[in-house]
Amino acid sequence: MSKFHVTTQVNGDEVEFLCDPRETLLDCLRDKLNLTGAKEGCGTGDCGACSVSVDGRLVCSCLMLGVEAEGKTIETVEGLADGEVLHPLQQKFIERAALQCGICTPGILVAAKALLEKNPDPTEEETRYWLAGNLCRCTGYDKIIRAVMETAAEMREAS
Amino acid sequence: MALDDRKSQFTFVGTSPDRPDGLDKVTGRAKYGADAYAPGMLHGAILRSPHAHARIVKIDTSKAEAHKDVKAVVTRADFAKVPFKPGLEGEFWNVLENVMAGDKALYDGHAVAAVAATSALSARDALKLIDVEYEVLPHVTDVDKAMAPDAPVIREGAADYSVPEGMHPNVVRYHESGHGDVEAGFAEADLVIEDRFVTEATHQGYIEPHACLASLGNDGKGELWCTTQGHWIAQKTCAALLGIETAQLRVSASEIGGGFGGKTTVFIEPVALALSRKANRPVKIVMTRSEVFRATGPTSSASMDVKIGMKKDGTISAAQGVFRLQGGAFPGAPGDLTAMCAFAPYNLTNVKQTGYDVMSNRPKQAAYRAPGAPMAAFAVESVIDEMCNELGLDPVEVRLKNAAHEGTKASFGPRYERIGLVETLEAAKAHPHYSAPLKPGQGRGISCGFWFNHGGETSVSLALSEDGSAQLMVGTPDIGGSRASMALMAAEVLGIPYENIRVTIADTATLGYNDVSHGSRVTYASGLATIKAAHHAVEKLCERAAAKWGIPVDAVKWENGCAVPSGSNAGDFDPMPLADITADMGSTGGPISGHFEATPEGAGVSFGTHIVDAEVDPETGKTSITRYTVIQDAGKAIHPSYVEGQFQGGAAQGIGWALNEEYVYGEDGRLQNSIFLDYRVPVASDLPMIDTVIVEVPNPGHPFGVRGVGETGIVPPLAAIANAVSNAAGVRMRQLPMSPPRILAALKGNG
Amino acid sequence: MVEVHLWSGLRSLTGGQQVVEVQARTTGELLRELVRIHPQLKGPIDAGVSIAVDGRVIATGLTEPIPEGSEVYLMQRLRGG
Amino acid sequence: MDYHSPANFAEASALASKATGITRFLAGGTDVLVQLRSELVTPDTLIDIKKIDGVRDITRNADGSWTLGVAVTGAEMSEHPDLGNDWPGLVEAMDLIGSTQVQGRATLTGNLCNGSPAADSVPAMIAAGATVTVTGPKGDREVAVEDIPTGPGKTALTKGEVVSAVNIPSRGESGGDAYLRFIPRTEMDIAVVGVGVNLRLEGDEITEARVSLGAVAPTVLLVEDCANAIIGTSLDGEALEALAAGATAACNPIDDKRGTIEFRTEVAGVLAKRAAKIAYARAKGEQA
Repeated sequence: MSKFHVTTQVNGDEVEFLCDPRETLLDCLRDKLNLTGAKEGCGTGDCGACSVSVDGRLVCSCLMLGVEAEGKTIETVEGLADGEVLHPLQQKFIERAALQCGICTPGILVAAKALLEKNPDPTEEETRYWLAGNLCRCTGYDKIIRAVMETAAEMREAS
Repeated sequence: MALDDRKSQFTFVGTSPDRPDGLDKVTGRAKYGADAYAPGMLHGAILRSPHAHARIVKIDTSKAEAHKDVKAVVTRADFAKVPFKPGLEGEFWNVLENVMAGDKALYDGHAVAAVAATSALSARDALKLIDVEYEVLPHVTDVDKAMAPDAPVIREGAADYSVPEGMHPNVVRYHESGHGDVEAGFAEADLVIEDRFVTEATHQGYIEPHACLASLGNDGKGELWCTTQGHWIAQKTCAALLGIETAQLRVSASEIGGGFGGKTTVFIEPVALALSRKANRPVKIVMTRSEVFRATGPTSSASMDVKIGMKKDGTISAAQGVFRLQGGAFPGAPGDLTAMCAFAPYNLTNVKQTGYDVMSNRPKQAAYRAPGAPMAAFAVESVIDEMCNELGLDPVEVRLKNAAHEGTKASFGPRYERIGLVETLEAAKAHPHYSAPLKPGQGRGISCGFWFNHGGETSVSLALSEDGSAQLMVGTPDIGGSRASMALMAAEVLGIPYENIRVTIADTATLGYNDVSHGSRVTYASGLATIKAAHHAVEKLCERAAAKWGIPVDAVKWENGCAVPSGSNAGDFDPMPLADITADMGSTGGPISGHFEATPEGAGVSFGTHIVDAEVDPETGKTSITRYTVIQDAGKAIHPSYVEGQFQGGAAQGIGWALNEEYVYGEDGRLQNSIFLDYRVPVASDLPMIDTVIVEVPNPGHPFGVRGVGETGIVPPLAAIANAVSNAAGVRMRQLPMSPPRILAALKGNG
Repeated sequence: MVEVHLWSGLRSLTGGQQVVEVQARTTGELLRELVRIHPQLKGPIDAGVSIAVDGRVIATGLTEPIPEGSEVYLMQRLRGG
Repeated sequence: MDYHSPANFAEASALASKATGITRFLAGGTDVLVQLRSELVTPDTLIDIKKIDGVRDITRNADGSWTLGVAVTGAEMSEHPDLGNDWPGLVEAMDLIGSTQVQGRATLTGNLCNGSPAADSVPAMIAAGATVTVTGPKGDREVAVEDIPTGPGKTALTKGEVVSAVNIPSRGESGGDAYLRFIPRTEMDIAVVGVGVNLRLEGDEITEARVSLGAVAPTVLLVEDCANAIIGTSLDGEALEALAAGATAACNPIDDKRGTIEFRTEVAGVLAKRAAKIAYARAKGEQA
């Protein structure tokens, strides 16, 4: 079984890897590129812990093959901060105790960033539905939703 | 030097600073179970039984062994011979039998063999090359059916001393307790209601699947990295199962992506070690989600009969309950705890409770937040709600009338010390939620809940640095922000800023034994040990200051991070800050550390009261939770934001358990919903904001008054939601989950 | 002397007695004495018990003091999640 | 597993024609990857059709009809400025599938070809009267959506055939569509019952209607009795009851982990009424 050579851009860096066509983008990010920020919680697209952005579109990296990444532009949680400056969502999640165990946090941050780019002023309901594909088992979502909406408000004010 | 441990005025405790591991967790660099790598590492995979109950006639691994990428294949023969004992005494045998089947596969998903190969894909491919010959046996997965005379026997001889003669061999433990005369109590009652309640098994549903990286040589020395709530229990258990010395296995706990009780034991860790020993290379195993559902430890399912007698004024005159719990193919279902917690919130003259631990062809149950208590509360608090409705009484007033308080003889025996149930009920009564008007189609429910909490073996070590900063080593994995609370407590004692303290979860080679992060014990027990260890260091700091000043040590006290002369020497010298003492500690007596090792025995029981509003669509039976308030006694909230987080998380898990989560077994005894698509945990759009009220009735067993808060929050929700749904729908729901088909059937009168 | 209250499930092992008087200054002594007086209690005690002394639940400790005249309850070993 | 990414549908068809073993086409992959990962289906040949020109296009044709490329995602349908004005029910049905993340990948064609009776977009497509273009070894053919599924996991596509476009009729005057489904949670579930309704009015009277039911039989159903129950009415109470009765009568569901026979049968009637009211309001030009 031959492997495929894939060239793609991750968090601004051009990267290459060899993958079996059965391997998912998540497998490739984690095992071949050592980007272990995206997590595999389910492998079936139901938990969102593996959320990344591909060509600006939020997807589950467990539902995309590594070979499909050829020529794409991928952003993961590792690319959220600007150097040593955290993204406002990252900062707010720490401040507002919006994580407990933290395993869902990378996926939620990537998803929340995509929401705020599309809709800078989401209602609570819009935020909850947008994040419905990101399971969190610790927080009951309360502090997460508050953190996202508070960040949105501050980003609107700052812009 | 006079130091009083007890404290009620705080500088750091009670604030909510940023957690020390926050940056790592929002940037993706925190290392969880599956994020580890070792040079030369192999990938392991486990072959699992497709049958609920089957004799393993033969396992042929030769084709798998011949696969070019396979480096080791193990079966039960590759583990130590561990003696079998009945009940929970033979827990090592039970765990071994669970992690790798012996003569029989006991449930769908039971491990029967494992391989290690050079890639994860090859390992999975190689599993298909293992031939297992099974002789399929009759199976049982339902608790009542498992107790019936004609039920297939899971294992002869598993029952312990407690089981009365004549019971089915699947009944393996029995509990009975109480006081007074329940028959006399029922005779005094104006209203007696007896009902049967049923709950299905649920899973903790932590988002991080089990994962480990193991390395073991034939010299008996090993290293294990795993996601666990307790790496010392993992060390002890793995050593026993592999036949090596405990101290030769060094176990490190990864960052843990949720546990809730489900990571208090081992599943894949001994298998990875056995593979590693055989291949003589490190082996990593990561469970799939489906393996997590099929082959880790969900809760028990339960069938319960509760009978309560009440006088017209709301006084409970007698209470009786029978609680039958199946816990899979091994002893351990917490029928005893269910029974003991059931009536614990109430001051009862006549009470009797009976609990059964029953085996069935399901995975070995594991703890899940206050194991056993939520089911009991569902049954008991539902009956109380029915009685309030029938007698036209206010449900909070009735609970206040019967509430246990300091000195009450508990349903499980002893008298309570200082407890906070009444305070939570008073707070519920005063909360605007309780008096808010309901819309048509909505109903309100309340429930109380009780949990014991736990102390457990605890070791903590604290070392000061020359610059005056401190490093604190604790041994309880941090599931929900406990490093922050440990640092707050240490800061409180040392008098140095929170930020100057670095908290590390030590591995088994660098700290004394620690019990698991369970029983809501971390902030209580590791917190107590942290306070004691910090005091120990402060004693030494005072000694150094006394020596420098040339005054007796008992003339030095510690205030705001400084040694201060006191008594007749008061004012003789300027206060000496901690960093001034540590700066030259190497030449004034050596490094300064503090430590503490003990088994604190004053965890302090915990109570909560929840208020919930639910709306039911009468045409489809669909429920939405429209408002939720958690009120719970925390003793003392060290980091209030994370205390709120525990309350909210418990409520959310309870909402899932009440409405949609369940293990669904087919006629063939196989689990039908082993993915998150069909095991329906609440998603963000399912829930409202969850309000919290932190009640603080200090625990006399902790210097700062802490009571554990992790578990009690899941005790009231099942009942509170059942009461809200029943009141909204106008029909009493006695089976969980209250899924739309069940509610619609009940509404149409054929449920 | 200390009166030890057993849970009712243990009565079958003590000839119907639910309260046993023992001479003990610590929790460990108490368990030893119980087994001496009622050998059949070895089963449950080996399986794991907790002891409540004047309302304080001692989950595992065998060295906890028992003041004269305390109210003592034997309980099944508590486990958490 | 072999992986191919052909440049056109003829090539895709040719690859599939000569492949042995199990062949799967990869569009959004939200079903194919789940099956692959769980080892339910490990294809021998996987043909990725996303590199074919035009598969991401949403085109409004001169006659007002629509042609959608087979790799158009749910998110792209929702974001399209006009498609949702014409066919709000269809766009909403697609939007109900999975999470935001799944919307970034999932497609109408994948949802159809997966062959699930519970596929959300399929009742909406059938109600709308949509067809698909199928490219095969003998060229193209156009097939009504209701003729594609033949049973759970099975389709009428033969070896070497691949869906190459989705065709949605012109909306026309005074028409409206709606799709509702029942799930136990608010998101992330498979439909326990799904109902698509599409109708056209003259004044207050319904002159054309198509009603389709999902998750209540081995395939998605197009139920003529339901349509007949409301055609010629102004969707009064009597018509709604007849609609519900028609829906209930058409159900032939199973008991499974997601719902009981009784529940599905009952709720099919409830949702048919609710969906019809929304479609009716939309046809009247009201917000719904």
